Amino acid sequence: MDSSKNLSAKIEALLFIYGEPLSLQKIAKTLEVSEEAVAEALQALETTLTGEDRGLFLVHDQEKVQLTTKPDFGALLETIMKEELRENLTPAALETLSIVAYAGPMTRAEIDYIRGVNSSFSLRNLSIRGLVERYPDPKRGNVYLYNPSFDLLKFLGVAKVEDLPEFERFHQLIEKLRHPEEKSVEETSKEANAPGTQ
Amino acid sequence: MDSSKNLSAKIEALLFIYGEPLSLQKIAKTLEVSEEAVAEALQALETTLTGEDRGLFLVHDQEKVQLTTKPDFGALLETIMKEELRENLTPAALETLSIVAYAGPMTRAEIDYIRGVNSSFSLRNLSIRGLVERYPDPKRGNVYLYNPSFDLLKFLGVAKVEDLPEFERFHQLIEKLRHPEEKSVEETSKEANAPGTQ
Amino acid sequence: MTNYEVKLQQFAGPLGKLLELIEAKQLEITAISLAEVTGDFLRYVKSLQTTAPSIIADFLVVAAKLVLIKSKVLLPMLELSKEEEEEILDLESRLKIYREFKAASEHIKQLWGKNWRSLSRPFLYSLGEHFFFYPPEHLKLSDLTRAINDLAVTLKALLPEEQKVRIAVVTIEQKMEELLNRFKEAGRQSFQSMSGQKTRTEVIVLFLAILHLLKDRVIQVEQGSQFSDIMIDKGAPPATAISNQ
Repeated sequence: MDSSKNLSAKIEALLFIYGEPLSLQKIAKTLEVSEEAVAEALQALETTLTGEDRGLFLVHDQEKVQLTTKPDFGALLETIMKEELRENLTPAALETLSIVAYAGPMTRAEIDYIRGVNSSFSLRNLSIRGLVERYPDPKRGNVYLYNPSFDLLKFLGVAKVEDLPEFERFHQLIEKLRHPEEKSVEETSKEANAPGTQ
Repeated sequence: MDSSKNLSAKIEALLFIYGEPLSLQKIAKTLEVSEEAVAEALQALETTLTGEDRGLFLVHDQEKVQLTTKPDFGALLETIMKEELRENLTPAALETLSIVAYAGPMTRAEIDYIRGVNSSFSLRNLSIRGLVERYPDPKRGNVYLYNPSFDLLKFLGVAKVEDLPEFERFHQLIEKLRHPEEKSVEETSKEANAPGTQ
Repeated sequence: MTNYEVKLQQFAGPLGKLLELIEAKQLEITAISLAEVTGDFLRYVKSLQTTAPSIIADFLVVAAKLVLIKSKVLLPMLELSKEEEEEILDLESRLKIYREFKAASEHIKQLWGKNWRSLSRPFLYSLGEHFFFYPPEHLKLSDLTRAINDLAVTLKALLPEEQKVRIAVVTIEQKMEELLNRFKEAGRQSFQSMSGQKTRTEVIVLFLAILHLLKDRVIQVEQGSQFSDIMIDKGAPPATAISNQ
């Protein structure tokens, strides 16, 4: 099953997900094949991509390769950006933004918990528009904290978050809901011996 | 040059750039073509992607479509990209998720009826994890409908809910539940012999 | 999700438990087999009472229906209203639907464990982390305040709902307690005479109470032959005790 065709498919999937340029050496190591095999499969992939019905393209220099859109479609990104950015915020994005503004810095998990829905897309959207900023949590690796951006506050005409209308009230409310696990210690201990618990 | 092949190519490029699920309507608007043309080109794209040398895949529901990697490479890419490990599903979550996957869109009351138990915690949990999506029922204010999310389809490695094992059977079961007056002959005769019926 | 809520996720629901009991005895889903597992189900509900009071309400609803079914099987002379007959059938057909979906969840479980997964690119991935400032044209400070206020209203509305469930549970428990106390005072009683004029709910709770007291050996019961009236005594040595099968 590990034919050269299959290797081309694997490389396409890998480049699709990775996004950034990737060295042949690293591809070979990751997929546990020789660099020659990778070079060959890339050649085959490049040929397939020239097909009229394909929208993707391989960009490469001597050692690295990246999957992008065909140069003909370069204007598409701009078109989409303009369309997306012209639109108003969706209710989900606005809700997420208000939580970050009134209670940031906050992790995505905390925002998800308060909203009761997953917020990844909203947060990415708000980040791209420069409305929120994120930085790695110094206490935990791999976790980001979200804050309202300085540009946003300036745009709204407030100097700092504390100047948001009714800041204290809403800030307190969100804070109260923030660390749910600590509140339920007593209840949890009661549950500890529940039957049917696996 | 604006052949249908070229439209497939453009759509592939657009989905590649956008990343998130995109509605057919929005694709049509962005590329300035009819929705029928988009549907046709998507069908062609889906067929091309089944090729052995292709690493990509289309996931879709009734109105949206997303470009992803083929499910075959899941384990491989998960390790490379250091994706969050998938958490196990609790019995309650699995039960709720299955009902939504096979029978969504559904209200919480319908899910509660089948499970015989209040499902709000489970639905909230699944919603936070992004495995189900909720949206207000257009026919009734204040009532939410729950649907399987694109993330769920991707996790399960299926292109669409219809590809779930025995989808037709379970789907019809739900339809029968919603319209009980059209009971099958077999069921009626079975019930006639049930004790306690006079 | 609090740890408490997470724990609750580990419980099978009442229908799941009921199906488990029936399948353990390799029975079909019929009124007779439901009656047969009623005792086991009630024992399970009782064990939940001390450990997970907030989920017991759902179990009690099913328990009440089971007791109704069991009463009918033990006392065929018990007249059931049309509504009650329908309730019995309803439990049977719901259990059948539940069993079907159990099969569906097996499919999902398998796919979930398969490491078979599609991955996608983040929204506008090619932009990387280089963002600009594109505020929505009409965004105002009041939009943010309105959004957080709407959220606050929703969050507050969620709190009383949880409390309501607990109150309902307490009510049912109290009712049982009352009946139990009445039993302790009275001497020999006939189930038929006690249940004669009662509403459906009262009969159910009564039966539930009898089973509980029987199990705790507070009372003894006696039934001459199958389907005849049940006599209840306080504390006497066992004659032909009905086991809550």
